[in-house]
Amino acid sequence: MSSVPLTAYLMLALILFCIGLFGALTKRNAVIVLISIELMLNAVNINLVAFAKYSINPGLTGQIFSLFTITVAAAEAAVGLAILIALYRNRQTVNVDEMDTMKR
Amino acid sequence: MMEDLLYAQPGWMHVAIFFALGAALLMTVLGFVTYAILAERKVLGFMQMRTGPNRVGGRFGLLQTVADVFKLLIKEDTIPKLADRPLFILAPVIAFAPAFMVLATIPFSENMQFADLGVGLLYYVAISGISTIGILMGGWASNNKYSLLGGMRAAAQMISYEIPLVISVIGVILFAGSLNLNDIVRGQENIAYIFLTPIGFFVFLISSIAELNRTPFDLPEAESELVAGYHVEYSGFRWAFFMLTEYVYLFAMASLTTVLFLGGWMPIPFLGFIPGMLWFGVKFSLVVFFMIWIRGTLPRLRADQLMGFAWKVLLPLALLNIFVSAAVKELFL
Amino acid sequence: MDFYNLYQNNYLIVAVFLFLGILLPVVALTAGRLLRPYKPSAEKYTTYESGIEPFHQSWVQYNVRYYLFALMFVIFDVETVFLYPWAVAYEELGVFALIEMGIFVVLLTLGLVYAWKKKVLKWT
Amino acid sequence: MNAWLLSILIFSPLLGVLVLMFVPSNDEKSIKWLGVLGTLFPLGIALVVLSAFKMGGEGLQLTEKFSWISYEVFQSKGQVSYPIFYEVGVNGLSMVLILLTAVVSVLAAIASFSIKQNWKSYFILFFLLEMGMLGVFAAQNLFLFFIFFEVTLIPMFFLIGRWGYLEKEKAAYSFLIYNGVGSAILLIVFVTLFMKTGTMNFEQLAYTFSLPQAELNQLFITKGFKMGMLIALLVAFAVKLPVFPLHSWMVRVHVQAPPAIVMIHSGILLKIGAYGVIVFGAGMFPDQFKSLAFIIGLFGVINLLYGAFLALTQTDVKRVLAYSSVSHMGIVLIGLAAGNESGMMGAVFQVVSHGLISALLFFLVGALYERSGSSELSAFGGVAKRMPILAGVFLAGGLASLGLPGMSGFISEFMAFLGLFEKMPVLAAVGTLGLILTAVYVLRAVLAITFGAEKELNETRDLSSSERVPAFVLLAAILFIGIYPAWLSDMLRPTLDAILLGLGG
Amino acid sequence: MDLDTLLSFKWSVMAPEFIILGVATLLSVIDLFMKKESSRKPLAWLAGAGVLGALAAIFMQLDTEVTSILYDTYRLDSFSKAFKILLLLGTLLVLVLAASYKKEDIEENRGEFYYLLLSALLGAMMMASSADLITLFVGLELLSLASYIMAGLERRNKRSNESAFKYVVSGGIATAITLFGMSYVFGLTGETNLFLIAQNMQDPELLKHGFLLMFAFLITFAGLTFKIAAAPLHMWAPDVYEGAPVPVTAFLSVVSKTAGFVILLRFIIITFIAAPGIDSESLLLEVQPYVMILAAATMIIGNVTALRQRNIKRMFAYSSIAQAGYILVPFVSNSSLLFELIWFYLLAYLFMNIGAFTIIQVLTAQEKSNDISIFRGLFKRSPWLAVPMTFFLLSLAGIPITAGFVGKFGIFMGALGLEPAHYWLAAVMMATTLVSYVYYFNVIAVMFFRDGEGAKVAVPSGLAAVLAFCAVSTVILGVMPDLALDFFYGNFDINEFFMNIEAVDTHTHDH
Repeated sequence: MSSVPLTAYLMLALILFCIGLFGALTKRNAVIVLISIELMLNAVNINLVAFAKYSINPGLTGQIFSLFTITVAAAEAAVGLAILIALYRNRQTVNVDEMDTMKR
Repeated sequence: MMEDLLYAQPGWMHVAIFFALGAALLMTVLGFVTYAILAERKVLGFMQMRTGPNRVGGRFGLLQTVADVFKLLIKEDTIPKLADRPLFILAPVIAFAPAFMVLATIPFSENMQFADLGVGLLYYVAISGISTIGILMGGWASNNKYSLLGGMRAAAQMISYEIPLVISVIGVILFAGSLNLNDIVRGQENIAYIFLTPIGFFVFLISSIAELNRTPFDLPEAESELVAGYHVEYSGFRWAFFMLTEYVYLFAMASLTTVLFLGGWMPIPFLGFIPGMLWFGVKFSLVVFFMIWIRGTLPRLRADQLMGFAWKVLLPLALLNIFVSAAVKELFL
Repeated sequence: MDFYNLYQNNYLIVAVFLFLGILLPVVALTAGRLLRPYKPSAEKYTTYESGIEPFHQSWVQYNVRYYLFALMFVIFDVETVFLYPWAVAYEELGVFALIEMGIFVVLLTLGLVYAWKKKVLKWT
Repeated sequence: MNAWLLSILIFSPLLGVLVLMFVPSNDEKSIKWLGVLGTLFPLGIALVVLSAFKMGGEGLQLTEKFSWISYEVFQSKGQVSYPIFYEVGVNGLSMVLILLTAVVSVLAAIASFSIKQNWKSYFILFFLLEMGMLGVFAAQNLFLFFIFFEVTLIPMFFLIGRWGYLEKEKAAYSFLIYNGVGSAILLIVFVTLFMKTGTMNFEQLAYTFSLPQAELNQLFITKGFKMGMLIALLVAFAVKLPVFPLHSWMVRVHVQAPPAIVMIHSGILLKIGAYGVIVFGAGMFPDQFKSLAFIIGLFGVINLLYGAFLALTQTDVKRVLAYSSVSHMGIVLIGLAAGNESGMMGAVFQVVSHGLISALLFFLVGALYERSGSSELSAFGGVAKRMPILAGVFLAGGLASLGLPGMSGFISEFMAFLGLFEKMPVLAAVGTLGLILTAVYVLRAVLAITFGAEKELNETRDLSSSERVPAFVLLAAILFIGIYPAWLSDMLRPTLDAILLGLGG
Repeated sequence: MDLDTLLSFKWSVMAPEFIILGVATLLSVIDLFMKKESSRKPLAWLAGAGVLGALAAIFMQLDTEVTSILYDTYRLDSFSKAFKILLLLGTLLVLVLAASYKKEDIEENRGEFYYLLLSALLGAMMMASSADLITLFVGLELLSLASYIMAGLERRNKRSNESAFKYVVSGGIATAITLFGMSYVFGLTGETNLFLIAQNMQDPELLKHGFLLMFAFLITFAGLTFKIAAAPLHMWAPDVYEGAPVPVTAFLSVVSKTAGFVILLRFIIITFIAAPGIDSESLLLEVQPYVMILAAATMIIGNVTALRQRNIKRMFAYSSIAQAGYILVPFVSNSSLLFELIWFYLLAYLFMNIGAFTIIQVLTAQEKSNDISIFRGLFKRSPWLAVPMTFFLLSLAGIPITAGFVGKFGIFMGALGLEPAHYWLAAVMMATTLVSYVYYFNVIAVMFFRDGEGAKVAVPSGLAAVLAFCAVSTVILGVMPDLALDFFYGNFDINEFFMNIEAVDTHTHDH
């Protein structure tokens, strides 16, 4: 049980990020899309914290950065949900495909 | 003996030891729950001028709860066919596991603590939040109007009261300058934080009761309105685990209150010769008794009052408390 | 290095507790399966609805106010991300930090007032 | 006074705009007269400029120079400022073209009486157009030149698109896009030159490029670079001129635009192309220009023959004239390709005379169209009987355009070919075929209209007094140049000599 | 960090931000306690006053030398001043648009509109003068979040909701991508302060990680292209522009875009200027081709797709994508003219685009449609709208005697000035400009050549003022660009942009 190498964290973050991106781009359900975005942001947090501890020149600011990221992510999720609720009240749907009142 | 174990290179041996110790704690907790339930019924009984359980196990009904447990054990358990089966089965587990996990970081005495986490308090808050999901899940999975409503209410109530709960302890953190529960206790060597942040304590106590879904905040399982709230459909041992969760949380919350505000194992001045374990036990039982007392005394709130209270009274108070505490720290310490 | 071990051990304990917390229900329920009777009948498996026949789905659209409370919770709970570290580090930071936190909390309260006025906090 | 003379001249049309602003847009009569007056005013100033212009004087005259824009660029050598000045001035060549512009504008304004609607906005645009043209010829600075060049573009777009015939918008768009391409290339070239040399002034540029190659290399100006620039410039102006593969827009415009505008267009705007080739091409990159001479000449001959052939096959008078313009522009190229005195002279003469002739012919065709509502050759015949004056002038114009001795057309073609025969006789020999063809198609068209069996026309009134003015003035000018070319050549010689010096011809 | 360090900072340099923050807070409170039915006009005036005040504050700061407070997280240099002026000016004009934007379902939260606008502005200003990844990012998000809400301000309008949601999703993705890139930048340098990052970039250790750096650059750049609506993250623009209320669209297309370029310049240039590439030459030079391709792609996509649009707002969305492409050209060709070129073009773009949107707002409000046909015969109906619109369109198309031309001219100077000159990029830009002629002149043709039914268009006085201001400025800047350029050269020394005044040793991790 010795220390975990940096690359492992980075890989994890990268995978999370890609999953999130994939979900955000392909999923139909708006809520899932928002969640996928949160996933991407959390991947960023993992990166930041991992770097802050293990990078070639570590620095504490990374963790602070991640704190800000967390809060902003929350705010973004809140706004997104609020808008989604407004949309749902008008359209009775959370399906992204049905959001096509404007021509492509 | 524990020390060098903790400082040694972790291995499977450790896992075994920890497992044994954990199991031991689990047993104690179960024991506590059994007698907490009995105690509650007794106390309520006396408060309502009646002698509570008095048949099973002597005239004090010492085995009453044990009997109940066995009854539950041999009950047939049904899962409605409309229910979402996997979630239905998962829900009690998700509700219970965190309830037990939070105990890992509670210092019961100078050297009676399992995981001395640097961020103990944060850990407690974070983990305890998970149970909400379990309850919501249970309510939703039953696919029953009452349970759904109960689940939603429970979730709404728990998240609403989590805010003041979380913010009210900031006073304590200010004084202790640490999130580590041990440090917090040591910080109360001279004076318990209850005296330094009375507002914080007040807010914390009320929110904790609400978090535990106990009267007067037991709307989620208000028999008269919702039959039994989120666990209408649960029967037998699955139901038992929801109950168990609540009482384990009672245990945990009482211990946390003791640690944060009542100075944990710290003795009252001039009585240092009494072991810390005992002090902890005394303070702990006081808190538990208080909670039972409240249940015996206060009527249930209305839903709107409940929410309003959390957001309009407790939250501002908690925020105010931050600065009061800071001022106190600046002026007196 | 010792502290590193301590660190790891502590979280090892947490893991063990998690394991126990899951183990107990599993054991208990499996044990229960041996003891408890099993006499299925259609009625037993209908949803409980105070005796009357259950009518249509209960997975209905939640009242929107639950969402609003959820949003409120998200915002205010996340603010503690700043409050806790501040409280811990208050010793070093001193008065300046107090003033900063004052501004921060004032804005937070402003948000609360906003929600209050907009009747978000109103149940029913 | 002289200090500001040119600027006054350039912006004098704006006075007309200003006045028109306050005229109610439904007051047709006064608007039209104001329109003519508004063009007479610049003409007057142009004459003043002419009087102030010293005949045969060397180099630029009446120059003005004000600081305008300056960019501060940090470079390895430190801070270098890239200034852009407002610089105007006239030499013989531009003087001639300015006069041409002023005159043709007046006549076009008179010809605009046939406009049926929205006279006000029409004349406002007309004035802006004139301002642009005057500016183009007076500018001594790439930036200024380009701005005025574009300023001619926009009013033309509106004039064609709003007051033209059936397919006006199509014509307007093709005009816009083709010229857009041209000006796009111009802009890139200009900016590149600017960034390389740090100046935009014509003379300084010419001087810079005349420096020995060694010094130029420090400025990253290689022979290849020069050649590339020259070719780009030639292409850009070839669109305007237009040269064979890029001419379709011009035909469309000539057919669709209102006659007055076509007078302006074929009379002056096309000449901007020639002007550009002379000033930028021959003026700035003489060596490269010489090495390209044969290709230019080749294109000239192709233009000449191609235009002539197509003109021969057209059934619509306008198209005939349009293609004749194409072939006449070929002669300009031929003259330039010759690159010797007579060739240059011929080219410029061709520019002027074609300006006058095509203006005249298009004006007359416009008049005919007004009477018959058609411009098909088949619709006309025996016009001479009913409208002798019109027919006479038309015949004269036709003869001028096929280069009858004693008229301006003859001089230019003669000199151009004289020049070319000296340099590349074979090409010239081929080219002469074009002249014969020209005679054929011009006579075919003109005779078919004037003589022959009489056709029915809606109205058969002869040229009205207001129509006679432009017709006679133009004809007079054509004859004047034809009989007394020395006047023009004296004015041009110093400028052309300077250029020829560069070309070493 | 105790009281005296706190007092040691020159807080006066933050005056503009404080003003905006104060006004925004004040507005939110007032709006909260105002009666629902009472008019919100005073709020608009207050907001306007706030913006003007901030502008005045900046003009007072013009001659203060470069200062930095809060450990270089906030710095006041020529760059920030120059671009803050643009941001404030743009917001001021948009504010007028917003004040006279009539729509029943916006009335109930008209007040919110104003302070959201100001908060967005605040975020943009923070970006303009912050030299730390964290503050940059927070500013960016403040701007974004406010814009998201503004886009969805018409709560009962499906299109508005939808555009807002699409904006949130694409914005969230963009944010995540940017942050992911930033996290790598931080990881490789261990700093969030831009100048310290730039220092650590020289660290020979990094030569081994050239590839990671390249990755970080590309991904961050891609993320940042969202705000300026350039390829690859431009797809949101058409829908959002179409659905959002017109003033918001104007805001997004001008102020938000400007802010996008601000962060692009700040972050990319300072951070990567000293960064080693994969084979140890400068990273910026190494990535230049890719960025060029992006710029070219942006220009092509924007202009070509705009051809097909019948909806005027969509058309302008694509046109603004194209404009972003143009402005990327000087950024790519990193000539020394970089800053003034971008600044000038953005200034010109501010005037012409807001002017155009003013007219669009008036027409769409009257005709209840977004189709280009609302311009039919505008010249006949109300020439005083048609003529300015013509100027704006000509300026957008880059025809002389308009500001747009001078801007484009400058951009060409930037692209062709260096050795070796970027001929093909210039050619692409020129070609796409020609393409743009078609759709810009199409609108002009509709205004002048078609004769449309429909009444004379009534213009509210406020909008008329904005219109006049924009039109005049467009022409003035076209005829006498030196007014702007001299102002720039006279007051701003762009070297300050690179000047790291915060001594490095004082910046340690102890705070």
